[in-house]
Amino acid sequence: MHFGVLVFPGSNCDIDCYKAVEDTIQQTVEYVWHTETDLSRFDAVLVPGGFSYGDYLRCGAIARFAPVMGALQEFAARGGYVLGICNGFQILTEAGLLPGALLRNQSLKFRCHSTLLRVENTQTAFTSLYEPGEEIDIPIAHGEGNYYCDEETLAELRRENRIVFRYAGENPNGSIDGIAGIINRAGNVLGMMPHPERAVHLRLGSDDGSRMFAAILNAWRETHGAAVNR
Amino acid sequence: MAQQLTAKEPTADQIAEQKVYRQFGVTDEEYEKICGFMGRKPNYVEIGVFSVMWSEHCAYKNSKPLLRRFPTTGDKVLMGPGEGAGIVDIGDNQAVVFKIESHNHPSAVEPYQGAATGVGGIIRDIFSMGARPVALLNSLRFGKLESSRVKYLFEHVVSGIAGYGNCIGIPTVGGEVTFDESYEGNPLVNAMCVGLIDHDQIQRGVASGIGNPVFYVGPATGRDGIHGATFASEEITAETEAKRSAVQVGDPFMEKLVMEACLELIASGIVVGIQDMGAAGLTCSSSEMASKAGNGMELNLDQVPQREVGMTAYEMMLSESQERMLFVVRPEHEEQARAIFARWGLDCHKAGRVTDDGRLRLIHHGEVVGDMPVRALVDECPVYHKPSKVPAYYELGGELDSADYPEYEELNTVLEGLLASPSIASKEWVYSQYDYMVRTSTYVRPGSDAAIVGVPGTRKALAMTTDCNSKYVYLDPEVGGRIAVAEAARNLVCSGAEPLAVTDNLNFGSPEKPEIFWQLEKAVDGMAEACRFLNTPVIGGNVSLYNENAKGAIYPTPVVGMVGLVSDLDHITTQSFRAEGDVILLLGDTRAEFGGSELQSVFLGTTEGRPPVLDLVTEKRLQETVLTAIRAGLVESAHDLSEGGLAVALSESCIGGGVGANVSLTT
Amino acid sequence: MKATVYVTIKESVLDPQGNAVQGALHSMGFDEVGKVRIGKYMELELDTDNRAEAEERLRAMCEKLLANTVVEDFRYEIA
Amino acid sequence: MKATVYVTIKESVLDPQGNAVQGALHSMGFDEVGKVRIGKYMELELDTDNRAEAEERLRAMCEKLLANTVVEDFRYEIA
Repeated sequence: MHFGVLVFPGSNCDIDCYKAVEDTIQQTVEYVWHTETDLSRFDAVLVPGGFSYGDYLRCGAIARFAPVMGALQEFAARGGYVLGICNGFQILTEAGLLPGALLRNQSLKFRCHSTLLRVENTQTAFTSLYEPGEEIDIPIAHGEGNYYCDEETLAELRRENRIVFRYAGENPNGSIDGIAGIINRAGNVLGMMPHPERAVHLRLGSDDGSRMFAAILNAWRETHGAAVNR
Repeated sequence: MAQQLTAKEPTADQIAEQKVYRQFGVTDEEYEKICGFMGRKPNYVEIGVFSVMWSEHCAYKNSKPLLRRFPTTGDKVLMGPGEGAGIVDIGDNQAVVFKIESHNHPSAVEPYQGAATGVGGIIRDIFSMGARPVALLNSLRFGKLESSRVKYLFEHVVSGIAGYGNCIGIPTVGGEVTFDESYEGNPLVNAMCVGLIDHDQIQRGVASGIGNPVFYVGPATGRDGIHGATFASEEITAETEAKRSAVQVGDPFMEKLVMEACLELIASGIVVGIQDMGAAGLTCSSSEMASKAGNGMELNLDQVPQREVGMTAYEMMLSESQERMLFVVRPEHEEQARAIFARWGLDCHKAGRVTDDGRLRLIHHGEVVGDMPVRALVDECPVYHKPSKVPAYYELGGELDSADYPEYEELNTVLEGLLASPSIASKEWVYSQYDYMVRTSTYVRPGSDAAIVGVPGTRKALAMTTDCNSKYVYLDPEVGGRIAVAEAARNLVCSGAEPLAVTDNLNFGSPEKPEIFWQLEKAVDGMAEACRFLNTPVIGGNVSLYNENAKGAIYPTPVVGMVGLVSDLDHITTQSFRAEGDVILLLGDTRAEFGGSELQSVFLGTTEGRPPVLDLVTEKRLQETVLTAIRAGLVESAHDLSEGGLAVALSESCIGGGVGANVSLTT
Repeated sequence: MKATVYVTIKESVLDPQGNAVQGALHSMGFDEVGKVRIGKYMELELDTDNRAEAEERLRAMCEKLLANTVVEDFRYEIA
Repeated sequence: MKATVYVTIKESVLDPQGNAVQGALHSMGFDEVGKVRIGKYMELELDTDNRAEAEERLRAMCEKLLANTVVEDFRYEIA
C-alpha cells in the first residue's frame, strides 16, 4: 500500500505521520510537496498537523488554495482514503471536503495533553479494529479545535452515524456534541483533532493510535483482495 | 568618503562635540580608543556599529574576565564557547548542540513578542551550527503573582513562548517558573534550545574565501529593535520605557521556512560559513564572521531588502528584524543556494563579499558610508575589572540557629502551604500550553525532574533541564553557584542520564555596583568548581546584566541549562512512585538547614542565613551511586530534593504516581 | 483605491473571545459594558480605479478566502 | 449606546499575517491587491447615555486592555 503525506509550508507533524506509517504497518510512504498536482499513485493520503502558512487568517484558510488541494479533491472523489489530523482536519473543512468549522478553543488557550476518546462508529475504514464504544487514549495539541456545525448538519451527522470520535472525558475545547472526529458520507475522508500518530508506542504514553493505521491497511486489502490481518 | 548626511544624523564632529556617543552607552575613554583605531572621528553609522559591538551583550566587557574561569574543554567537547552554540559528542558520529539565551528586557516591555523572539533567536543559534533543533526549554522568573502586572507578564510570556515554539514545530519539553518579589518589574525570560547533528555536518560562522559572495536570507529589514543590543544591557527605567519602538516582532512561520531551507543548504555541503543575525543583526553577524576567518567584509546595503522606505545605513546595520541569516558560499554554488531557498518561497540577496583587507566596509547609495577595522570591532573592546565588595547583608547574615525558628505543630497546613506556593505548585497550567509531543520523540513529558527526548534511530536519549535557586545564590553566591550546577546534574541522574555539559545564563544586577560584581564573581567561582568536579564543562551561554528595578538588583540568578545522555531507553526513570509495596530510600544527610528555604520565605516572608552545605565529594559519589543503581535496573523511580525539601518531594512523587506513601522519620 | 473588510462571527455561533473580554472589562470596573463581539478588520489597497469591478472582485475575495461563510459574516466598504 | 473599536498593528511593526494574506490573494489571481493590514474590530454595548463619559471610559478600556499600545494603535466610534 502506498501512503502520501502532504507537506505545506508550516506543516510540522508530517515527519510524525511518516514515521507512524513505517513503524505501525511498514508500508511505503512518501512526502508530497504542496505544489504537486497528481496523487493518483497513492492509496491513502495523510493531511498532517502543524501551522500551514502560519495559520494566518484562519487555520487552513490559505493551505486550502495550495495546488495539491485540487488533486486531493479528485483523489477523495475517486475513493482514495484521506485522513486529516488537527491542522489537516481544519484544512479539510476549509476545503469543503468535510462539513463544519474549527473555532478557537473555549478556554482561549492552546491545550496539549492526553484525552480519552470514545469510538462511536467502528464500521469505517479507519476504526474497524476498535470495539464499539471503546475508549482510547489519543493526545491533542491545538488552539483551535472547537468543532462547530449548524443544527441541521449536526442532525445529519448523527443520523448517518458520521460522528466517529467523541471526547469521553472532559471536553477540552467546547466542540459541539463533544465531537472529536467525523467522516464524509462516502466513508473515505476522516478528519479528527486528536493525533493518532502520537499514540503509536507505549513509550509515548499510548499505542491506541496504531490500530487506525492497521485498519486503513485492512480496508485497502479488502478492496484489493490481499490478506487481512484481523 | 561620503558623509551620511540626513537631517537627523549628526556629523562626526557633532558626535564628538555633543558627545552623542554617550546615548549609545559608549564612554569618553572608549570613544577615544575608537578614534584611535579608526585614525579619525567615526561618523554616525560607525559609532552606532562600535557601540553595539562594544556593548555588554556582544562583548561581555564586564564579565569576560570571569567567564574565563569556567572549564570549557573535555574529551567530549567538540565546540566550546565562541560560536553560535556549543557541541558535545554523544557517540555513533552524533553530537548534541545546545545553548541558553536571555530576552529579559524586551519581555518586560512587550511580554508576548519579547518571549517569542527570545525563542526564535535561540533556535537560529542551533540550526546555524547545522543542527536539527529537537527540543526547547525555558527558565522564567516573575514578581509576586498577586500583582496584576505580574499576572499580565506571566500570561503573555507563556503564550509568546507557546505561540512561537508550537508554530515552528519544536517541542517545548521543560524548564522552570519561579515567583519572587525581587523580580518585580524585571522578569527573566531565558530560552534554551537543544539540537542534534552528525559530526560531519558541523558548521562555523566564518566568512572565509576572499571574494566569496555573502548572502542575506530572510524577511526584509525594518526599524524594529534598533539598539536592541545595547538596550539589553541597560537598566529598565522610565526612560527606557520610552524606547518601546525597540521591540522586535517574531514570525515563527517564516523561521520554519528559513530553518528548513538552511538545514537543506548545509546538508548540500556547499556552505562555507553561516551565522544568524541575532542581537545587533547585520552588524554582529558580518563582523564576527569576518573576524573568525581573519578576513574583511564589504556590505552593499542597497542589496539589503528594506521593509520601510528611506532607511539609513545606521538603521539597517542596527536593525534587529527577526528570522534573518547571513551565509557565504563559493561563487559557483550561488545558483544552487538560490534554488534551495526558492523551493521554500524565500529569495536570498547577495549583500556583499569577503575581502582580504580586514575591514568592514559599508556601501550605501553607491558610496562608502562606513569603513571600520574588524579586529577593533570584535577583539579590542576594553575589558573592565570592576571592583568587588562584600555586601553588608552577607557580613551580617550568618549561620542560623534552628532554635530561633518557631516549632511548627500543624505539619499538614505547612505542607499544604508549601505545595500551594506558586514556585512549588504544579506548572501544568503553563506546560499544557506547550506542544511537548511534536516530533514524537518526547519520552518523559514536562513535570518530572528532567525532560527526555529520544535520539531517533538509536536506543539513546537526551535528558535536559534548567535549574537555579536564586535565594541560595543571594545568601552565598559561591555555595549557591555550586548548588545550581549540582542540582541540575542531580535532576539528570535521577532521570537515568549521565550529565554531559552546561550552558549558563548569568542574570545579574548592575556590575557598576561592587556588591553585585562580588555576587557575579563568587557565583562564577562556585559554578566553575562544581563543573570541574562533576565533569560538566561549560560549552556556551549568555550574560544579562543591569537587571534592576526601582528596589535595586534582582537576586543573582545564574541559570544552569544542562544536558545528559541516557545510554539505553530502559534506564529512563521519572520521579513518580510506581507500585504499591515499593520501598522508599532516602540518600544523603539531612541537616537543620533553613537558610533560603521555601518554608522561610513562604511562612516568614524572609530570606536570610546561609544556604545548605554542599560537599562536592559526597555529591559526586551520591550521583554515581544513583546512576549505577538505575542502570542495574534496581530503581523504579528517583527524585531529587529541592525547594520544599523531603515533604514536597514525597508529595510530588505520590501525586505523579497516583499513590500514597507511609514514611517513618526516626530522628 | 482602499477597501475595508469586516469579518464577524455569526450571531448563532458562541464567541468565547467576546465573553472573555467582557469579563475582563468587568473585573477592571467597567460594569457598563454589555455584550462584546470581536471580529477581523482588514484594509486592502486595490490597484484599480474601476469601482464596480473592484466591488465584485472584493466580494469574491471575501467568499473564497477572507471569510469562512460557514461561521462568519462579512461586509466591506470601498473608499 | 453602541461603541465600535478598531485596533490595528502600528505601521512600523511587522505584520506577517497581512503579508501572508496578500500572498494568498495573489496566488488566487487577485493581483490588484497591494498592501494588506489585518486588525481587530470590536463591538461593545455600553449601558450609559452620557456620551462624554462613555468616550472617556472607552479610551481607558482601549489603553488598558483592548489594545496593546506597544505594538498597536486604536480608534473608536460611538453610535
